[in-house]
Amino acid sequence: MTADPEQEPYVALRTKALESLLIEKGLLTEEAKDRQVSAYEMDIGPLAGAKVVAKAWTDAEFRGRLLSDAGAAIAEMGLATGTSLVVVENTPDVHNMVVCTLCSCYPWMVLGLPPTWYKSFAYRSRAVIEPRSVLSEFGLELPEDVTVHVWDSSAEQRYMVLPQRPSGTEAMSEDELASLVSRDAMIGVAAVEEPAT
Amino acid sequence: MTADPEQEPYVALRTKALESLLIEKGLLTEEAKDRQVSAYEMDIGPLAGAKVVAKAWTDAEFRGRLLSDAGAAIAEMGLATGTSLVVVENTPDVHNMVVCTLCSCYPWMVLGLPPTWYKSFAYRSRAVIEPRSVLSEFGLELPEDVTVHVWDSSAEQRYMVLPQRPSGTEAMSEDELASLVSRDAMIGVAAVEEPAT
Amino acid sequence: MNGVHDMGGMHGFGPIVIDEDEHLFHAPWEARVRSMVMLSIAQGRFNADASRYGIEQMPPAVQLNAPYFERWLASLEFNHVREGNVSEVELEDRIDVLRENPSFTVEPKAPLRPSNPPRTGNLDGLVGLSANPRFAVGDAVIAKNINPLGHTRLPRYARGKRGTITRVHGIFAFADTNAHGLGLQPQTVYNVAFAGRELWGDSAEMNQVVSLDLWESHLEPPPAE
Amino acid sequence: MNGVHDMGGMHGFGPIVIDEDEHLFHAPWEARVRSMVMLSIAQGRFNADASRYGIEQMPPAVQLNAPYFERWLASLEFNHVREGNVSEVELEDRIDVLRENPSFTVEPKAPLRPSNPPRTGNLDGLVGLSANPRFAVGDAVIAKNINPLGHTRLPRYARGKRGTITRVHGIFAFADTNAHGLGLQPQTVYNVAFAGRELWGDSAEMNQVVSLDLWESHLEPPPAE
Repeated sequence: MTADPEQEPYVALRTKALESLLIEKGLLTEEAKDRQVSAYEMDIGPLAGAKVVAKAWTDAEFRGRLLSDAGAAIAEMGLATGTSLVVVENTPDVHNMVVCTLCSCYPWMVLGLPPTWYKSFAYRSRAVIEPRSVLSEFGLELPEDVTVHVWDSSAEQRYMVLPQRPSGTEAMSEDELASLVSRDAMIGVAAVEEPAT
Repeated sequence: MTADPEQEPYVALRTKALESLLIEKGLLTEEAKDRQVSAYEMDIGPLAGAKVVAKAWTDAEFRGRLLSDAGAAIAEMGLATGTSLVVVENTPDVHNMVVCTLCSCYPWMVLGLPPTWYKSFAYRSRAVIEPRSVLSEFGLELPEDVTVHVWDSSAEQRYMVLPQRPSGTEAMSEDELASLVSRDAMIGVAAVEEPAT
Repeated sequence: MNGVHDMGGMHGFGPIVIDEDEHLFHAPWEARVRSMVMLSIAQGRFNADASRYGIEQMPPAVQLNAPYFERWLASLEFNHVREGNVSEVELEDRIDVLRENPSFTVEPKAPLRPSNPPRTGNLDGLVGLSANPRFAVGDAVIAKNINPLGHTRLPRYARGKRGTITRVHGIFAFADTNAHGLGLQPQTVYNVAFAGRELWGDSAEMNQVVSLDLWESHLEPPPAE
Repeated sequence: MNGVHDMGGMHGFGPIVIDEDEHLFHAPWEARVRSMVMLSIAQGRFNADASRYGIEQMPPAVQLNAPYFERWLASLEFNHVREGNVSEVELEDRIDVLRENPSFTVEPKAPLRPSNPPRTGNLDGLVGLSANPRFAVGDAVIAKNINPLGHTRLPRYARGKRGTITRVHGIFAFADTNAHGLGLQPQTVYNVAFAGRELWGDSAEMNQVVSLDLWESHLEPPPAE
């Protein structure tokens, strides 16, 4: 019955010990814990954000509402944004990108859980001092006259980038457009590519 | 012949490997290396600084020369200061203390090798932002109206503190006075105590 | 606090490593830690600001070596100990018990013990719209040079720097006090845009702007000219 | 570089630990590392500024976890590799050899190979007295807001801050360039005193002054008022 203690990493033991104490003391239930895991892991993903982007590309009035009050605009679509969401729009003159230098705040209500690189010390430290250098590591080279606007998520606002709609997509449906929009484009470290013809 | 590899810490192996390569390539000799170790380890200690302090306490003209050009004044005593030494004087109004926040620069030519705490991250980080708090951990509580002047050794200058001469030492010889002066007092984290009578 | 977590503008952390095949969680304990943190905050055991502070107070060398969810775990332990829910001795003892007997289980209790008082979180955030904000869009402001020992959301790289108000977000609880049980101190949060050259001098890249969301307590008008 | 070595004003490193019974060296390899560094600098293999930079370029988490002389060792390896005196592969191979055969020895060569060109050190420092310093004792100056990727002796906590010239030290080689083989750029070094409140705002302790020794390139006159 006794497992090899070498098999259990110390962090896993610490986790179990705390869990065990919180349950014993009436501060946690097993079921609530499991429900929480599945909700975050499974239910939210960047597709929510991609649908918002596609709608903004095809509906100018929605885009206007989205940029002035993202929470209300997204609620129209039946999606909930738990906290203050702000959508910032890329233009030919301004490229936006999102970071959280102090921890790893992320617009999970539209993009799901953050990728590991977003939480990395390299991204957190560099995005605000050398954003172009960071973008070029993602393969995105911007002209010098394009302003790079970095949004450091230091309060309760969470930022999502509305990328530029690529040309050659005029005939596409909202669903087709949504399929073009990557998570990275909505963080602001990628552009949405023109679809291959 | 083969030692247990577990016995040799990796840093010691790295040290030997580099040494071995530098000797093989004609960049280092065994003898020079050993000479250097003994010189630093054995020859210099805070007594040199203490003698300088005692002389400054008993010879006002020397003190003046010491404060305006420490290197020249100390050379009079037959001691060499390899680089630019600056001596700063404690008064009833100003208490001086020395740190190097960027590395661990230290007035080794008068005080020998630095104590471990001087090189610690705690001392390096805190001395410039909360010097009074640091001093109180050393047992030195200064009145609020005394200015604490911290010297962060960021260039080639090395700083030594000339502590205040305690009362009750009027009859002491220079040698007796020197024996009262601690290394910590010359770094500026201690006062020179009145001798017990 | 001026901690290593405040890493905006730091050098030396290397290139961005992008792992396309990554998993959200690398081991089951990571997902469980995340759940416990989210549940603890939802239940008012501690708030999101205290959760961040719990990471910040890790010793710097430990913090920089701990993977992401290990930092969350350290904060979770810190905050439940800080709130008196568990003690460090209990944690150590339970680790020993589980190491000896991995199948050790405890009886859940129902109903759960309420948090008393509940620690209001910033995640529930928006207290209301700002009645009388001190600054308006377009105003020049200076981010104060503060260096508190406790939690703050004003990063070092912006302190003392001049920016422009670009958005007035409304009123929120003040993270800097709320992390320490020192009150919600609700106040206006603003988005402040700083020019790259203001932040980084000649080292700034071309045409760079960095925006931060700062509380009114973080800001002051520039000196009269 | 804005590295973790630049720790003036950081929080979180804990109390000062004073060990009265300490030894200068905790193991023989520490003394040997120190000797190799001092000899390498004396021989012009690299200079003291490059030696400091060698520590700064260690990855932050490694740097903060490495004891003092391990940081020196890392810098020693870095600089001998940087100067082409040894390669990383040679180092790894020699470690393997010594692990297998601890009594492995090599034949010393005489005379020693000269350093070509010798890397002039700041330890020999004083180039001469200043002919025409830009600033005089009593002048107000601003420490520039620089954020170079390379070595600098202007710490982050003083950048952008206003101080007063208190001493004119004379002309020295410029560490910021000299660490990178970019020339001695001899120039005046000044002692600049900063008020605690200028550096730390309201968080400053009572009656606090911090002095730094800064090169003329680090300083500029305050803006006209």
